Amino acid sequence: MVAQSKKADQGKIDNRYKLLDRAITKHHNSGYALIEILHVAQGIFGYLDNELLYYIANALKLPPSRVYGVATFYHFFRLKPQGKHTFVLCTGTACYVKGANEIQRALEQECKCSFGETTSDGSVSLISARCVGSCGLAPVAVIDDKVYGKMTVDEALQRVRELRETEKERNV
Amino acid sequence: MGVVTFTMDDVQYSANEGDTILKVARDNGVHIPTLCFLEGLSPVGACRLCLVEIEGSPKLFPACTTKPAEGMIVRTQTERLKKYRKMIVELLASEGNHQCAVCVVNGHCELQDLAYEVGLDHVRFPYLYPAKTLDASHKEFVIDRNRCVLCTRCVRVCHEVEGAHVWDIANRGINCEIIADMNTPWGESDLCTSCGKCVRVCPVGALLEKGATVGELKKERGFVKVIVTARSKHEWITVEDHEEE
Amino acid sequence: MTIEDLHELAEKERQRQAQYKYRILYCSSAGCVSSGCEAARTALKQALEEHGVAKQCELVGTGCLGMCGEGPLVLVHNDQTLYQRVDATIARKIVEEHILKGNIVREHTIDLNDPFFAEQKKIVLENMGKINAESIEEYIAADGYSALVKVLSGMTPEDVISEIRRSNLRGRGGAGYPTGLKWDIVRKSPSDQKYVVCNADEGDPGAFMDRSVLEGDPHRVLEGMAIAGYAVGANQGYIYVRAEYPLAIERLRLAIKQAERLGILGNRILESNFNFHIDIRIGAGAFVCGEETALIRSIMGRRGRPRPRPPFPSEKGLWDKPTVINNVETFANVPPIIRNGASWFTSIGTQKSPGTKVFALAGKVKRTGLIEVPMGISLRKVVFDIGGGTPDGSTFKAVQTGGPSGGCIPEQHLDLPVDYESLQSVGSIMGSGGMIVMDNTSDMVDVAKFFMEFCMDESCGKCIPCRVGTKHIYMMLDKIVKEEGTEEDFALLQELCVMVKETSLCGLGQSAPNPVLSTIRFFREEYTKKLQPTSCYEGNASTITETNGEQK
Amino acid sequence: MKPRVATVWLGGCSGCHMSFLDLDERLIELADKMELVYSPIADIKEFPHNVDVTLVEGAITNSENEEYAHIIRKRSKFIVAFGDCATTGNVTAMRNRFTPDEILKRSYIELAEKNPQIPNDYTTLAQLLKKARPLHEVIKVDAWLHGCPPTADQIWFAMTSLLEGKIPVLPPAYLRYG
Repeated sequence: MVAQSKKADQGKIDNRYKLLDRAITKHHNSGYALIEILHVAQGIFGYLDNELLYYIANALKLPPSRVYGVATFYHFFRLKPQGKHTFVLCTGTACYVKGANEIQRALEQECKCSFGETTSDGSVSLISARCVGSCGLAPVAVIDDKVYGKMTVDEALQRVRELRETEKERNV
Repeated sequence: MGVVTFTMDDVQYSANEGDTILKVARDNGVHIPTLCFLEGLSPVGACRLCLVEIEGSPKLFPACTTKPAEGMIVRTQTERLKKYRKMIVELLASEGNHQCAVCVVNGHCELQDLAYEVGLDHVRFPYLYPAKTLDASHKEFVIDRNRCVLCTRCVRVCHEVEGAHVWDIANRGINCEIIADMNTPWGESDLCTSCGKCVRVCPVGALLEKGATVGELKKERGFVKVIVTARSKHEWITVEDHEEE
Repeated sequence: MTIEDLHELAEKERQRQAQYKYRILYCSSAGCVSSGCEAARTALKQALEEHGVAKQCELVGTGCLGMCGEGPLVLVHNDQTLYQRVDATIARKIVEEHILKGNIVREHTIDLNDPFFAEQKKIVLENMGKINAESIEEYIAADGYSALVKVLSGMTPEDVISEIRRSNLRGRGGAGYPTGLKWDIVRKSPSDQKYVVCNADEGDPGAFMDRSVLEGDPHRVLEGMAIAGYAVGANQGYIYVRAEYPLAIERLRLAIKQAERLGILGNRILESNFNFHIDIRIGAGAFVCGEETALIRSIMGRRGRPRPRPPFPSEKGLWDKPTVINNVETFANVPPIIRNGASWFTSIGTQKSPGTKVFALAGKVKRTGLIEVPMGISLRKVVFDIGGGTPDGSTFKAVQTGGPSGGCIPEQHLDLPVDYESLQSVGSIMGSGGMIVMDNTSDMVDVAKFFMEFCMDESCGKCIPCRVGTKHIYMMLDKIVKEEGTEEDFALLQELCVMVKETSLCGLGQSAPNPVLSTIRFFREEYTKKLQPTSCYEGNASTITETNGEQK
Repeated sequence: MKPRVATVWLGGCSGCHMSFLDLDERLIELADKMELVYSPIADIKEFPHNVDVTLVEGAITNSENEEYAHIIRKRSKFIVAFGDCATTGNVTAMRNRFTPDEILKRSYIELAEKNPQIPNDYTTLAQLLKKARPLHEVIKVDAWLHGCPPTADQIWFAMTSLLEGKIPVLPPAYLRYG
């Protein structure tokens, strides 16, 4: 049973690397395409761990430190896995003027983690975004890819609690 | 090659086309402070200590990358420049954990020299006391990031001269750090040839030889192109591909 | 495809559109997507089908209709009726009353004579609410690619550049550098290979002009880039888009594919000898990559760290080759200038800043959204006529332009005309087009801190003044906001701001102190009232006054 | 009346005071010119009022230092940060990358040979501040005397200037960290 599921995992992993290889070939293994490849890799694997970064470095014939340097320079790339759910709060100027910072503080207190981190139970990642471009609806939150406008502290807290509850139930 | 004539601090100089203001200044004994610059490495214009004034422009220009033009009037020691240089050293001093009293390069440190040169008697900005790491995994050398000033000389010498590219910069802004390979221990790096060039060029006590104690480490920073050992090994390094970080 | 084929295609498309009784356009830009335009679309479609009029009506997703705060927006094109906050119920009503019976559902419309619309002048946004953002045919039918045709059928590269130079078009990315001049330098730089780069790394938090253009009218940008390519002698273009704009990326990809299919991009464009390819490069979340030398490094797969200029990208850019870099709005202005001529363009706006500017109006105003106004319009008109002023019960305090690089402009300067020089004269900048209104509830020191936190996070870390200076400015502001700062802190803060501004390597650091300096300039008392006294000598010991040595 | 001078020892190793004693025979000359009103080497309980010059050694590292610094400031006309710890935090500040809890645990539990326990009676003990800080981050300082420790010559220069009623601005040769 255990062996079987491991095998299935292996198969999945191979497939994922195949996808990555395809993208690398499309860019002719060019080091100039590093950012494109990192985008593809994160899309496939969810985040970029060292093993994956080494794989990319080898394929693109780049020094590992440069790959690591690029991956950590850009905010979009994640080196750690994300929580089951994502709560993206827009912290653009319009949202700030309409009180996004209060929502931010409240959520950090509720989740006992800062923005950019994941709750200790792995259920929710708090992420701040630089303007999602829905300034007319400020303050804006994007919860699991769905946009919610005119967010309030109470609504934000309630939604996060719901997310964490459902995860708890699922685990039970 | 053409020659341009320009004025620097009220004295006329002629420069070969392509020379930078800094080169002309050094060749003629005009002192302009520098930190990230090191002859033999690509200039990056990052430390801003060598900024000079050019008449007719409100902007300041780094002497290490700016070339004199015909008739240009350059000033290297105005009150404004002195004030800014002092503030830059002040910012640097506040950024790291610099405890001269217990540093291996105490007395032979470019940051110390700069502090004396600009007359830094105290730092007005609160010290940041960052939690930086020290990596002593290499058999001969140590990197102590507490003392790093992020001049990137090590990154450049490792890439441009040694051709190994062990070092690079991770993160950004105030969180920038010099890292080896995948932010893995230096001692584990397959790329490192242990040539020691990075230690030699480091202006402070961030890169050091093992066994050196307080004030003991004198670095030979005058640039010598030590025999390249790694360049031939790694096909990704090309001469054109300058670091520039 | 030949030029004749293109004309034919335009004619065919116009006929196709004419056969519909109604063209119903719903805004499919990100703002309305967030407000739920998908539900409105589904309801409209269902209702049209139920009532058997689906064939007589065309339901089209179009670019940003402007009033993002009132979305989802639906426009009935034939009689120019704009509906706001369209949910499923209202959608149904629109079909049943307006489409079937011809009765406009007044209670849900927005008056297009409202100053919000009347004071605007649309050049860049002319196709918003007119065409389907995903159809190249509709773009062509609306005179799209006719500027490229004009260029390829008889204009020399010099002609194109002289036209752009005469139009006095200035870079819409914020700095206002003359576009024609830039192109001329690139054209004259000797090289076998040149590039055209479109900077769509819109990072100003609170601005979405470029995104709206890319989402609503992507072909306009491609056309502008191709014209630039022809003018400077480049055959390769790159669009550098933020990863945060998935819809814009999707529509650009589609647009490029469509244009290539029709032979409008690629080799031998419209059977001329001109080749031009465009590729997309996706950013990864770094504001500094809006700086052109950083953007170049990022396109090359590197850390986006700027380098000192000169050399400028127009001489040494991508792979050290001469490179034109302009922003989205600049390129979007090019086709109409070529189409209508430079003198048409200079008749709009002011002498030094002709044309229009697109702004994202947000914050404490009644009507938020995307607007395009002629240069020279007063800020007061923008805030109070177009934006409708601050919400009831609050009073206007400042309008912030230029995002983290700009400044806050107070009431007394509201009559300033919107142009590059005027905004600079009050310590702000035109910037890319973010315009945030603040009312009496905004604490200006906190506002400065907000922008400084942004700049600190976005500093690349290369040069010392920006890397360490922004951190210290932020910490001092935080101290003052918490009412723990002293007079000395305040003085040092100002000294540091000027130093960071003058010594930083790139535009990010050089402009990062602007929000602080401008709020100190206009709202000084908000700082000083928060300052604390320091403990000092309270006795009467003898005095030491002289200095032994040189005081530094 | 002779100028009233005080020296204070806060978060430092007393090395700067030792260096002061290295003035040797010059101490006698100094003693003629000033009145030492407070010092760790003199047995005086309370910091006096109306002091002309106070030399402060050491960083501000605990609550007592902090309180004291403010008292000194109010009662001294002129304050000199005496040595590197007072000027930059120096060795005292090397603990700053750890939290006070981590430091106390390390010193009083992990390294304790017997009876490991963290002292907790803060009615008699000073509490560690989160960070050790140089003197001028806490109170206004008028001059800085560097070195770990400052040399006797530096101290002599500073003291003689002060006693002549002048603010000492150290010549570059005396500007020396470490």
